[in-house]
Amino acid sequence: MWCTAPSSSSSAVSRQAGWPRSGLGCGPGGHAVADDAPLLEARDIVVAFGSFRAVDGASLAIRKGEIIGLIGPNGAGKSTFFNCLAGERQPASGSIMLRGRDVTRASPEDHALLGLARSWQVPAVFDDMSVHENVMVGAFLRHPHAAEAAAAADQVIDFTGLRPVARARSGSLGTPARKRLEIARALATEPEILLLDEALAGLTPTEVRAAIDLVRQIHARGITLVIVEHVMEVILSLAHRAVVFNQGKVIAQGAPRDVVQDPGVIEAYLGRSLSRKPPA
Amino acid sequence: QGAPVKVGTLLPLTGVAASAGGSAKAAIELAVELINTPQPDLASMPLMATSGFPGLGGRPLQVVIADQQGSPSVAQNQALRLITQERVVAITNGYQSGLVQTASAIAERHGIPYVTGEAVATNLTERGFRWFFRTTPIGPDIAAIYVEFLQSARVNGRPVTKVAIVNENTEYGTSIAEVIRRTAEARGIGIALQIPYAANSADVSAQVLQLKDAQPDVAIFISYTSDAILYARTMRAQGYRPPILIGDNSGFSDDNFVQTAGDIAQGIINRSAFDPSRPGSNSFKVNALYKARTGREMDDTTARIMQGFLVTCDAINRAGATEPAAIQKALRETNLDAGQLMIGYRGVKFDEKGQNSMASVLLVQLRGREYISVWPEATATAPLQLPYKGWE
Amino acid sequence: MILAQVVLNGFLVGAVYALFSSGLTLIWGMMNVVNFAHGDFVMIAMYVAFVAFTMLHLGPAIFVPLAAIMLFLLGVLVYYALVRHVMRGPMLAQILGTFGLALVLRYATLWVFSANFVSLPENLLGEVQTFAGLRLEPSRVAAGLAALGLTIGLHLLLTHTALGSRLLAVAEDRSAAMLVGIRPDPMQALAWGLGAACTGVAGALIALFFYITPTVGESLALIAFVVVCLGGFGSVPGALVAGLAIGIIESLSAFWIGPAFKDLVVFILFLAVLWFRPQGLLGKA
Amino acid sequence: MNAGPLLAVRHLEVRYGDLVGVADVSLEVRQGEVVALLGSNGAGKTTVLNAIMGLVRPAAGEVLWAGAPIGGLPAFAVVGRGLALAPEGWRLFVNQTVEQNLRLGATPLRDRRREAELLERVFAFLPRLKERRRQSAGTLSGGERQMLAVGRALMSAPRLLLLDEPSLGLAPAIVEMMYEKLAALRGEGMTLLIAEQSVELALEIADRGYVIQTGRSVLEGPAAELARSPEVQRAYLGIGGEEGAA
Amino acid sequence: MSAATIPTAPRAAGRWVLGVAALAALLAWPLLVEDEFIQRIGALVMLSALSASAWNLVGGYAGQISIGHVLFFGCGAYASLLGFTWFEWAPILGAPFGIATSLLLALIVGSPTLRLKGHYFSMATIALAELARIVVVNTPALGGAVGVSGPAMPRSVLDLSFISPLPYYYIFGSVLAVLLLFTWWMSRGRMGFYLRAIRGQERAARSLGVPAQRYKLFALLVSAAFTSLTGSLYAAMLGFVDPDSGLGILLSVKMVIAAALGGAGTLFGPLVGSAILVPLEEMTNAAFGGGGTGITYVVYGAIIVLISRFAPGGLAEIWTWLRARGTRRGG
Ligand SMILES: Nc1ncnc2c1ncn2[C@@H]1O[C@H](COP(=O)(O)OP(=O)(O)OP(=O)(O)O)[C@@H](O)[C@H]1O
Ligand SMILES: Nc1ncnc2c1ncn2[C@@H]1O[C@H](COP(=O)(O)OP(=O)(O)OP(=O)(O)O)[C@@H](O)[C@H]1O
Ligand SMILES: [Mg+2]
Ligand SMILES: [Mg+2]
Repeated sequence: MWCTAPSSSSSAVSRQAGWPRSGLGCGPGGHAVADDAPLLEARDIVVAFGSFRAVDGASLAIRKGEIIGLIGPNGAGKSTFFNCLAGERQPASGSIMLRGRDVTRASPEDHALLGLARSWQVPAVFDDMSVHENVMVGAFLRHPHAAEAAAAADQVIDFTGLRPVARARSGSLGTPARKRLEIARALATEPEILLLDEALAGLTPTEVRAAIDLVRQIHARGITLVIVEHVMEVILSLAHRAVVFNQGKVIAQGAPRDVVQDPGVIEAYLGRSLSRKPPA
Repeated sequence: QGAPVKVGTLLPLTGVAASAGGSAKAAIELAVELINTPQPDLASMPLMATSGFPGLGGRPLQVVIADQQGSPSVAQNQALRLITQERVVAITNGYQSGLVQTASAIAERHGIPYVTGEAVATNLTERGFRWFFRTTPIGPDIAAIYVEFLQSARVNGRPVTKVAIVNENTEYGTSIAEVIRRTAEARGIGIALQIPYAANSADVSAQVLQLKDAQPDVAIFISYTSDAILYARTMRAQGYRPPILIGDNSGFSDDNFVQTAGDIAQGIINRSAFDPSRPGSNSFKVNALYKARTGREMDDTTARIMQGFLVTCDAINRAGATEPAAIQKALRETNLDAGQLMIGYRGVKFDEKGQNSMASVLLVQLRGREYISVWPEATATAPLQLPYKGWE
Repeated sequence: MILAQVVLNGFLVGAVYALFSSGLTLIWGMMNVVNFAHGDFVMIAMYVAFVAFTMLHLGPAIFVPLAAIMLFLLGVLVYYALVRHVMRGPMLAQILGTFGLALVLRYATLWVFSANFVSLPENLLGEVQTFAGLRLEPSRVAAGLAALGLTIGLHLLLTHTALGSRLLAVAEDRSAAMLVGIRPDPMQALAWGLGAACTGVAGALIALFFYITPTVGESLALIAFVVVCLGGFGSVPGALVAGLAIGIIESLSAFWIGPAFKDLVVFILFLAVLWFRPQGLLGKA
Repeated sequence: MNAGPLLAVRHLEVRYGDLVGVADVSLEVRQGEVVALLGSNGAGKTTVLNAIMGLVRPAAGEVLWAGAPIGGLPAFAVVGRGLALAPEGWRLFVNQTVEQNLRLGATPLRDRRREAELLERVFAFLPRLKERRRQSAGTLSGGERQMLAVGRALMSAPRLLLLDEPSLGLAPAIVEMMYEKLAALRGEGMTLLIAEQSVELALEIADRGYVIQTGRSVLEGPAAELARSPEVQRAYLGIGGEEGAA
Repeated sequence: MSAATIPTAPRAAGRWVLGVAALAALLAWPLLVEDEFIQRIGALVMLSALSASAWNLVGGYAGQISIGHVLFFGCGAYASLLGFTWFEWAPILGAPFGIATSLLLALIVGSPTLRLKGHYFSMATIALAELARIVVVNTPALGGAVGVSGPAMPRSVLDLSFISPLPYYYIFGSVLAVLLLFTWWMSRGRMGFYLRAIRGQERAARSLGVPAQRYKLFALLVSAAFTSLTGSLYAAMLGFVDPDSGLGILLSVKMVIAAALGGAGTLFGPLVGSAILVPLEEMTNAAFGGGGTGITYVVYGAIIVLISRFAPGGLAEIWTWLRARGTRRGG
């Protein structure tokens, strides 16, 4: 069903005609929708800080092979929701199923073991280790031996284009490079599902384009993705389905191109500019 | 003349016992001076009339003082250093029993005489060591005098029935408390209350209140200096005075205690072997010399340390040689009588285990800033005054 | 009656604990620096009081502020000479540096004053008072009041003033503080000075009823660390609450269970609290 | 002062140990201008801004503020002269509240009374911060942190405001609003130097721009010209030459 | 960056030569020095390096600053000497029991305390060690405050009671070699990476599937075992332990100091730190201790202060710096 999403809004696609391979939508991951049971499913998640409900009954089902774009205004609760999905935070109520298992109260390391990896919005790299070593920490999850882990890390580093800085101390990296490293590190755990929290922020449009390619390649490896991103281009060109958060609730979801036309979404999130700019 | 004869002395010059170590160091240095220069005034004591060691052709004495830092391991290191680097002919003292134990083990292995003047743990002379000697009275001697005193003492005209012991719970306090309890119970005096406490407390008021609550006839404190001072102050603050207050030796005989808390602990009874209050006695003269040197009274611990050192020197002199075996032999043959000592022992004569069989103790009482011997009556300089006055 | 006295004594001792912990928690909270020399700062302050009293014949009204000033200067000096550089390194460097400093202070004092015990007259602030059968030492009451005053003062300073906010800002992120125009070194020196000055007040007041010797800080320091941790690192009110709690618990357990076990009780309770509140009583999660 | 530029950076070089962060960058910012600093990842934008602010020491080259050298001055001194930076990575005081963070931003002000007024202005500028004023900064969402970083820099009422990727992590609507308000600030006489990854946006608001590449200045000019420059389009906008011309 | 392109072969060879030379020196020097006191200091350096290296696993690599490691040291020391007191065993035969007790204790106390962060963990470990000390002081069966002694007179070689310090030096040295080999092996493998990751960013590490708690506990277990063994060796050499010398905080602090001085979290840091601290301590004591003025510790403390002032990262920092300079010159 979601495979048809990108093509349904062909007008938007044409605006980006110059960009390579955009609007392709359904990547090779599309093969994986064999069974209908969601890979990861969150039901009625609530997270409260005192009286303030950062996440207020949000639900989301992610099927294998999907790329979900999670958008919403600042402070809508996206990262908090993410943290619940990754086992970092336990919701006050609601449940989370990963591959049919209830992981609502499972630890982050169990999530990782079950094939869920994530990046952090506020980068959390191991400053005192080199980039390569950072990635190795991730690789050790599936390759207990140092030599194999190093080899696996090398592959990921090449794949993510971190080769030039592989030996650098990761504490010396700038924010965008750290985010890239976060992706690499998460990939090295060989996840089935990858949660990216603004991992592509801080890139120039050209770099965003390259990063989109990277994400596509990740997807092509059969990895399901959930991405939070404020750069609409990323959502539009990558996501099969956009989910809009506002004040802790899902206010809209559907094909990205439809969602961005939604007046509620425009009002809450996009502002006038996107709607004002007429499609070329 | 000739090259000086080196004797090693281990003392706690840093750490919590540094204050005692400092006093002892001054006494040892005094002893060296007394031996190396003629002291006609003290002629009744060996080596005093002459200079240096006459038995060794007048060679002077040199002491090498080492700091054991309150650590058994350092004590051992320093003993080894004294033996192998300083080439001392004998080692004396050591202070805490545990440290004496480890340091003397090194001396034993290297075949060097070790003489302690103050460590009281009974087991030290039970180890079958051949090079180890001890001049001080030990637990049973101490317990005996307390118990005899308690048997004869009267509170409001009736015999003492209720005794409380407050002891710090390291080796010194535990072992003394234990031996007093055993001896007392063997002689039919029950210990009504025993309060072990951790040394160097920030606050001791709970102990004092417990005593105040229990109202014993006699309170016996076994403490180091810091706690002794706090007890005196806290008892005053809490307005508590037992009819008889005994402060066992260590902390209470320390001149630091007398100087800082003596005024509020008048009449406290202490166990001592050193009574400098009788003019003309060796103790009196040595104390005067010590006071001239340091400005402080010599306390019992310091005096026992000094006596142990002097006994060692006497043995070296009698050995007529610096070979360890000769000194060991001379030590075994030691036979000093009371008049040859600077302290109130009946004499110095080692039994087969190396323990001085002539060591003895007496009781003294604080008057002003001086301890006066009051018991047994035969050797007392002044009559006992009861009840305990404290701060009045 | 005795029990009331036990609790009262515990309360006053607890106040003293709080008093000599306030400086430690301040330095700890504002610099994230472990001051292993804290006990020795207390000791130095006690000697300042001692020297001021016996040699200069100054009363408590003068020597307490004098100790505060002297210790302030010591704190500033230590900051510029040592801590500033040590903070470049890992936390272990602070342990190393302040442990070395502790030895230097302790034994330099021993060098100058010898290991002998000294003390101030016990009635400098007047005689023991009896209220409703309870005995009160004026010097301990003074220490208790000072603890309360300092705690409230420091807490207000840290939470309700721009200066406090700046002090905390430097502690959190030195270069970010520079970025908003704060000169970090004077601020941190001030934090050390203030922490040391509190310690100075504490030491001078404790000298009124405690003995003084170069190693006295050692036995006090451990309690200070426990108080600060139990209260929550950096929390000044936490130190007060924890100090009082420890004082009373110690006193009661010493009375009931026996003084040899009072530390046992305190440490067990301490670990129990950490089990349920890993950030201390009033610490931030 | 009206003669020379407000800020001039000449042949700036910054080293991180053995690594060269910035090799040779020169730029000028005149009073009342908005200048964009462009460059790809790791080009050295952040390093230039940090060097201007005194967070890192230049190894060579000059930084002149109103004609006086400020290169190598510590950051607090630079801030005292009327510059402020919303840094990369935000550098918030995460244990203090939003309001305390903002008030800390006002430290360089001589006149304390203006603090309240500026606080209101920032709250008006970024209303979300007002909602969250009592919350500790460490619990803010990513976008809220960005707002706070910008707000804190504004609190010192600087003459020159340096922004390091201010749109990072902000929702589109907020970005738009912020840029509008920045334009307004400029109207009030504030000068702006913006390092921005959203090249389009930056060139929209800027008067002039500089492009740096691997630590060297490579291009400069009026914003509109840069936007049309094929090099910029290819390198940063990812737009093919022919499309840019269209 | 340019460093990476320098061919590594000559450097690696150089490192081997250097390593073999260092090893030879370590083995040979005590034989060349006749002075027993110096030899004994050598043995004590090894002993200190052993405990500091064991501590380093938890405190350095895993970044959990334990100041209660004396707890494990005490287990070893007490097990050895209690074995003798109760059953007349040679002290070293008590070592396995000390290790077993330490492991048990580490397991029991590890899981709750390792949850704690930073200073809270440090304080909790101090509290635990103090608890143990107080319990021992008040338990006559464990020697109480008096302590327990080993055999007064050596009965067989097993008593490890030697007059010369040399055997101690080599025994301690070989155990240290085993520990360092383990550390080296560990630091290069998964465990080393995981521990460093935990030390850096525990949250992030966990999200990468690092079972932080389990690894910290494992590091604690290994560390406790070796610390306990050190305690047993110490007791065998000294023949005496009491609550202060076997369970006192100062000992914990010394482990931390030795590791920090040389460079915590580095392989040889604790050895280097011990090689400086122990002789420094003994030499200053030998030189000034008898004076009774406390100058010993003024000098000792001042040197520690100076090192922390000029090399806060430990002497390893200076080493790295020198090497960086060397390669820059060479390159
Ligand atoms: N401890 C807390 N107390 C109060 N509010 C909190 C706390 N932690 C988070 N919040 C609030 O919860 C809201 C949700 O934050 P979250 O990080 O999930 O937002 P987000 O959708 O990821 O936003 P962004 O796009 O800016 O990253 C924010 O407004 C934040 O300020
Ligand atoms: N602290 C540091 N230590 C070592 N190298 C550093 C450090 N900070 C930056 N660098 C290096 O300096 C160069 C310039 O980095 P800088 O962060 O200034 O770039 P930038 O243009 O801001 O890029 P970004 O888009 O990533 O923010 C990069 O090669 C970077 O790796
Ligand atoms: Mg977020
Ligand atoms: Mg940057």
